[in-house]
Amino acid sequence: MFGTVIRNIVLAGLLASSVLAAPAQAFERTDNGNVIVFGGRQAIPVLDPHIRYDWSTRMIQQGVYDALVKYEGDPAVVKPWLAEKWETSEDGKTWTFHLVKNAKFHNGDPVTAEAVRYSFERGLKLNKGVAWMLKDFLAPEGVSVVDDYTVKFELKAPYAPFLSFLPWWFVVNPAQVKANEVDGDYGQKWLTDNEAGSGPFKLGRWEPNVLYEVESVADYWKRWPQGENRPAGVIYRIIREPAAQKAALQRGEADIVEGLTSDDYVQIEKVPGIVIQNHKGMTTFGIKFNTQKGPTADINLRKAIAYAMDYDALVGVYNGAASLETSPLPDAMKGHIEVPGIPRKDLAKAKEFLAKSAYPNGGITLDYVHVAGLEEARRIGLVLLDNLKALNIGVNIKPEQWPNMVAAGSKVETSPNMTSVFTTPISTDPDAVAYQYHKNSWGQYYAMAFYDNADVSAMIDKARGSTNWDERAKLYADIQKQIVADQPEVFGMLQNRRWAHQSYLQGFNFSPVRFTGEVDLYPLWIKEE
Amino acid sequence: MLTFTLRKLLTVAGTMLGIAVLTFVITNIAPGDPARLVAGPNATEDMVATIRTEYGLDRPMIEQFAIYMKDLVTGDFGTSIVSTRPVLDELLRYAPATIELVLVAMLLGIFVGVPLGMLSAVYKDGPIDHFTRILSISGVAIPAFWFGILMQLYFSVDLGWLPVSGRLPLVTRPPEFITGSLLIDSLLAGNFKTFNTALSYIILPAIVLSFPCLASILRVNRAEMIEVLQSDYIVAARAHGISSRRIVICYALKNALLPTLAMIGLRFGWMLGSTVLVETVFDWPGIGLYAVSSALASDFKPVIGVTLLIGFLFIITNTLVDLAYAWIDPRLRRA
Amino acid sequence: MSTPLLDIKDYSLDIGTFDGPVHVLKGINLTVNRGDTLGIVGESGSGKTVLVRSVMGIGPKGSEVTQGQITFDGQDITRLTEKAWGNIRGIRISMIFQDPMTYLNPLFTIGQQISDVIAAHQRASGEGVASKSARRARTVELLDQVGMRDPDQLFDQYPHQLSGGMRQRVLIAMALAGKPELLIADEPTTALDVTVQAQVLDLIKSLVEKLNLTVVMISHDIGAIATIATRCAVMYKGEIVEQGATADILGNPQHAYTKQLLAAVPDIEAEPKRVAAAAAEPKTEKPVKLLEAHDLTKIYKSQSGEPFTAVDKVNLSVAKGEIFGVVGESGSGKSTLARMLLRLIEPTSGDIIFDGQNISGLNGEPLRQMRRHMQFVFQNPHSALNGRHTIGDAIGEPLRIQTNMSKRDIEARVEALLDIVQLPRMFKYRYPHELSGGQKQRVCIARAIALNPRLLILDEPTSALDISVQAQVLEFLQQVRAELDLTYVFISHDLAVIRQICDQTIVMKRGQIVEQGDTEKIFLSPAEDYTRALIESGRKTSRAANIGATG
Amino acid sequence: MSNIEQTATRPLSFRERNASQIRQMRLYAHMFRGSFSSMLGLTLVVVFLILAAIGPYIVPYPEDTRGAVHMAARLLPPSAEHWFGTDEMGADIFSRVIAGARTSLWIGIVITGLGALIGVPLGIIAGYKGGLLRACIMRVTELFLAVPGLALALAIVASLGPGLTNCMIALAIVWWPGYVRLVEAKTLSVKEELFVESARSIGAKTPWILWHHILPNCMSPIIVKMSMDMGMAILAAAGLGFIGLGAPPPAPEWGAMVSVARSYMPDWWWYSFFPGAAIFLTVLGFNLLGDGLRDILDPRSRTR
Repeated sequence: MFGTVIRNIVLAGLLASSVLAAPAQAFERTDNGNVIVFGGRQAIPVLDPHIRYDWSTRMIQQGVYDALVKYEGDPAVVKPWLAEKWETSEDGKTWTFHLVKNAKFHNGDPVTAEAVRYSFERGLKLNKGVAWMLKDFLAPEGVSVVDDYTVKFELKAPYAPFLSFLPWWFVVNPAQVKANEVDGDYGQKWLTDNEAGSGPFKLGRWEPNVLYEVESVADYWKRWPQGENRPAGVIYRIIREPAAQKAALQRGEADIVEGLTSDDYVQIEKVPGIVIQNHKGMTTFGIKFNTQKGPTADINLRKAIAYAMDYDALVGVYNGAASLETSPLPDAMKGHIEVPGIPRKDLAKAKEFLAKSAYPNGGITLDYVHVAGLEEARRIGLVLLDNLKALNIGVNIKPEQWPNMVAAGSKVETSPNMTSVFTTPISTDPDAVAYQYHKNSWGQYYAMAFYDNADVSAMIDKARGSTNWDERAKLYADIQKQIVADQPEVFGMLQNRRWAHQSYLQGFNFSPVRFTGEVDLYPLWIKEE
Repeated sequence: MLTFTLRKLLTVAGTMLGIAVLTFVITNIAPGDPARLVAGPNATEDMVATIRTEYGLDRPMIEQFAIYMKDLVTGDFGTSIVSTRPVLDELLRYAPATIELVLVAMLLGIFVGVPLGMLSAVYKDGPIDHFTRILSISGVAIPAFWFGILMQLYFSVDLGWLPVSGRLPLVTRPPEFITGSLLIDSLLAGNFKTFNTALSYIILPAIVLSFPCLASILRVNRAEMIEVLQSDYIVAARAHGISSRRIVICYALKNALLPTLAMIGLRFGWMLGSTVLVETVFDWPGIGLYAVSSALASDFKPVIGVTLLIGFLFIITNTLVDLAYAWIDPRLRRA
Repeated sequence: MSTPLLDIKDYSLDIGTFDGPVHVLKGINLTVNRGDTLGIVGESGSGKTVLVRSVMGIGPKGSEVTQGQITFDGQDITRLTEKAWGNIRGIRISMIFQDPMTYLNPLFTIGQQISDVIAAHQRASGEGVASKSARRARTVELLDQVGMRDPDQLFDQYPHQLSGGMRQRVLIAMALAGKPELLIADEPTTALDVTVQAQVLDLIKSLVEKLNLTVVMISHDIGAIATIATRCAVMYKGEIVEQGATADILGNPQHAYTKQLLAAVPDIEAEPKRVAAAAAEPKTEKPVKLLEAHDLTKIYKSQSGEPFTAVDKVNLSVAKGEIFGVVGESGSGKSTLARMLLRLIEPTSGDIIFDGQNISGLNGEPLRQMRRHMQFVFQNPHSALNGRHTIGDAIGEPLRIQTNMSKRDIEARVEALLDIVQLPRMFKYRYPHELSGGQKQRVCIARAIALNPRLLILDEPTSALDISVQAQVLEFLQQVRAELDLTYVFISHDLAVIRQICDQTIVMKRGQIVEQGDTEKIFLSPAEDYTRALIESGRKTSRAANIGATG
Repeated sequence: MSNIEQTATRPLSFRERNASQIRQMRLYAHMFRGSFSSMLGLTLVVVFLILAAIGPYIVPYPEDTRGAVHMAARLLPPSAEHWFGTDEMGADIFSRVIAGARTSLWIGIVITGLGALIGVPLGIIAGYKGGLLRACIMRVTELFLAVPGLALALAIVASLGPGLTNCMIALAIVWWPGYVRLVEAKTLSVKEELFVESARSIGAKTPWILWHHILPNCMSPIIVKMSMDMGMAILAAAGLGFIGLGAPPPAPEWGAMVSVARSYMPDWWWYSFFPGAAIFLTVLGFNLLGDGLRDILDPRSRTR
């Protein structure tokens, strides 16, 4: 009776499935050339260079904007970009930058000293995003135009790391921004989804939370290093699941992806046609103790935990793609020394310290807080839990949303016993990390240890004001040793930065000062076979 | 009729207001500080304060609530602190994708579920019935996210038949924005290639989303069919010599469709909720994904917005179901 | 004699249940010739419905024919395939169903349903399906034939827009649509009001004569059978205990069961014994008024908001020790009135005075106390008992609620009450679904008298019961009244019953009292047409049975 | 009917006194046994309950259920030694899946228990009382029902912070309205039954009626819904776990395991497959059981 009905259903099903088989694509070819597809896990909510920065945002910002200088290479060096040269005054307070003459914005306007001045004024006055880097040393009025192509910065005090921050201060076109200003918002609303830059790329399709496309500027003022091979553009496509990312890479739907699991990288390395970029990074991992309150205020307990930790397992979590911290400063940072006697696993020593502590037999349970969804931090928590069983100390692993974790960590009273924190220094200057251990940093997420050592604070202040590198290097060496001695945290490891990309993708240029996942899009190109 | 419509509108408005209050209260129990998140990791205290002031987060909760409610009445859903855009704009951008997905899934659920339910009721305890019974119970029991991943791996990775995730290939220009539904827009533009491509992208998430819905539609329809088929008027129809085929397809199905309709209305809301999971798995840029990412960032204005929108759609659907009820059931027409 | 149209030979049928097979039909032998009208009488559970449904091939699920066969027009239809049935069921054999409410599909118009049947018939007979308009014309014709006014307009109406009688006529029209050779009528009047019953019976009778139909009609109502059928069979517990010409069976019953059945039918003509008794014993004292109602009114609000007056300014007065009858058809407001007297429903206005105390204003604890003295026996004993409680719990419940008796005392009282209502004591461990209807009603009565009330309000206490059980319960009720010195308010639609037991009676119609006074007076000289119609419908059944009683 | 045996002089035995209940139970058992899917459901649920009861004591690697780390034995495929393979920390997945039964049982019991505890009384009151009280209760209920549970639970957990307790609180908050609606509807119909009126007519107070008459007659659908909800609650909690708002490590919770394991698809398929399958089978079991119970308890589908 229902034979026909069933047959129709089956037929309809077959029909549907045959229509739908879509061929797998390689990189995207368009009329203008090849478009590179980048698969990333993180969205770009706000493009405005003075409002936000995180790795995905800054990757595109770096593409569409230029700064006075730019970090390149490993180890990272500051290279002239919009500024072809610069000089510093004797007292280290005045910096004068001479701009290149041929740089122009995407709308054709020349990049002038006024544009630079306006950009810095904008960044400082909005007091968001990048403002923290310079606001203590530079007032908006401190930037002045000398002539069309010369701009002068007058700092409030000598500030050695000044130059190391400038690559992240992008220059916007004041004419465009002012034209789109609403209620004196410095064009914030407009720049959220638009750009007013002079960089090698301009915006293409912009579908927030889905994909963001940049198109290469054919007549970019600084030319293209890959010449005729320059891509037509780059699509940054959000693929949130590692499994989906891997699938996209294998199917050729993405040319480069970041954020696979460690094991995926190991696995996918064997796949022909896929290349793994594996570089030592600058992101430090530490388990911050609350040094002011609770059991972890006891230095002996902290030491005991530090000695009980299985450091090999930390590297194991990354399948070997990580290296242990030998100092609070990452290896790639200027002034880094290998601090002798930094704790490694030594259970006897751990028990010795534990005996000296207020809890000679353990019997306590400590909270370990990590950012919810951060896989490695969770796994390190498991390692910690496993290791501390030897000391009869329990670990309560608590995933928290980032804002909640930061909110709790901003006060001594609410800061957890242990918090896992990844920190990526914003520059290669040692101050970027050292200042985290300054008492002024209390309240910031990386200062959840509430580390308080007046000597260290004084040394940091002294080092950041000095312009003499040798003097600073010595100070930083002392700072590093003292911090290790006080053990405000378990010094963990530096994870490697990894990407997986198709072998035809060329021009990958690593620099440790960039954020995890961030890639310099400018030199990339596709080599067609 | 006018008073009826007015009363209905008032109920909807009241419910919406209730949802707004409910979600506002729920989302503000938290100690989270979204301002700190968007200020960036290195921001100083005064930078965070700048953002807090900008978004009114420094005001007392009651005041924030009053402001929110006042804005809501004028159609302003507030501003997302993470993306700095008005929530309404974002909702309008993401909603079509979700609605398209849910509708396709719904159609799939109805057009597979109802006939299968009918068949298994007619051939009760036969092989078809056993098959659909397994199908329906599995459908409700299977974790959608797990099923989604399995489907992705099999159909996309192993077989390579269907795309993994997203709505369209990367360089395919979407058709001109008319309704926001790629399927409809591409048809309106007469672009069948884009239509086919968009279809190939929607098929997996739609199947995963519709599976539980299909299962419950099937189940309800089967149960109702069985009951209707045993009812007196079907016995009478059989006794009056009407053919089995006509009894099942015409008489019984129409009666069994009423509770099925109610289930469809319920499941519609349920599917809107499950988009939270399915959109995450398939990277479907809809309101579910928007809600998840906002919730994880403690950015609550979008969460309230999404909840309101889902609630609104749900109420609208149920009103439509009520209308359909009245259309099918003459007994309700004059009430 | 040619082959009989329907020949049932030694037909036995089992239904499998958890407790093993139940022998529903045992060796049935029946023959129906063309032009015959056969009536099958039997009480619920006698298997008569299963029998006729087997003839239609729509027997119960899980049934098994253990022996015998059914032959229709020479063709064995005992085990036909579904496909073979297609040319018989509804085409050559057709059926009128019991409850017109549930046998019409609520979602389709009357016309659609009838013309579908016509189409099916045409298809089966190979004539080819006629056009829509032709079928419509035929439908209208059929509706006209069953005595519907305005059949053309009726075509597009839905079942819920029709009254019960009209729906029954529609069902008859549907059954006739296929011009059947054999028409089976399954209790066609049971679910209808008494006055409508008579009309429908007349309709069937006229149709039988006009169209020369062959009819098998089953009913528990002897009057209905006597009206229609020339031949008659009596079924009891799956067997046909007696069959023959209707007049013979009713006039000269052979089987004990038939005799018992006929005797149980209340005799509307017989002068009740109590009249003679009352005459013999002249009233010495003035009757004490136990319950009075003044201007009792109940107005409901319908869903559309229009007020609907269920009970309209009713005044009544019940004397202590008497049986006070309330009679009326469904919808006359008699149940609402009864519930108001007990304050189960709040009256919209009016006063209720019980034993000199106005109870219409009572609330809370005083009202609860008052309930000890007035009890209610419900129409349907099947749903008046909570299926999750044992009989013992049910009977003991009023004691637990209203008294401080100990558990042991309650146990003892429950057993005593079971004795009073003549049920075995071990029933207290049983659940309602294990009891028969009559037993359940006894339990309900036991429950009602547990607190030694002074007034019992009985809302159609026997209408859900079989006739033979009804007689027992009625007799028992009178016994109990005498033993416990009770006053009854007795509600019924059945005037025969009322006449047998009630001293005073009111007749209700659409919420109002149309007639009241001494029962005998009302019965012997009804003032209203309505009352007359009620009496007349009662007479039919009664008279049919009386052939037996008097002959 | 006149000759009634009065034999009940001796006290009856338990079997005799409860003969009807025993018969009812036997009937239920008979009907239940007759259905393959009901028996499958029962089997799955019984296995699940046994595992929840004794699981932690019988697993091959009990340490692994409490967060042991074996970096050398990471992501091993299923073998004789590790039946379900090992996870990214080298823990035995078989042990963790078994141990997860207890967590899941706890989740299911707490959520459905709380849901029923809040919902059933409210539903009975709303259904029986009517009027303003009912209007209030049903308004709030409808409000909750107008927002899909998962979306609301997501908002609540996101606000409270992740973790098993918060997850259960959130789900209980969105779970009770379902019971209110079910029980209210059932109460509305039960209250129209004659036996309720009968109880009122003998002077029963409202609490008595609710407790002795309404509640017992609402029990069947409640039991059916609760057995179904056990599964659905486990599923919902797993869904929240998938988004990353579920049980924190090292608790062996299936949803959280799938959540972590999804990153390890497809090469380490066993990691997500087994916990996912455990969820599936458990939910399936409770659903089938609920279905079977509905068949025998719900009079609508009762054939005998």
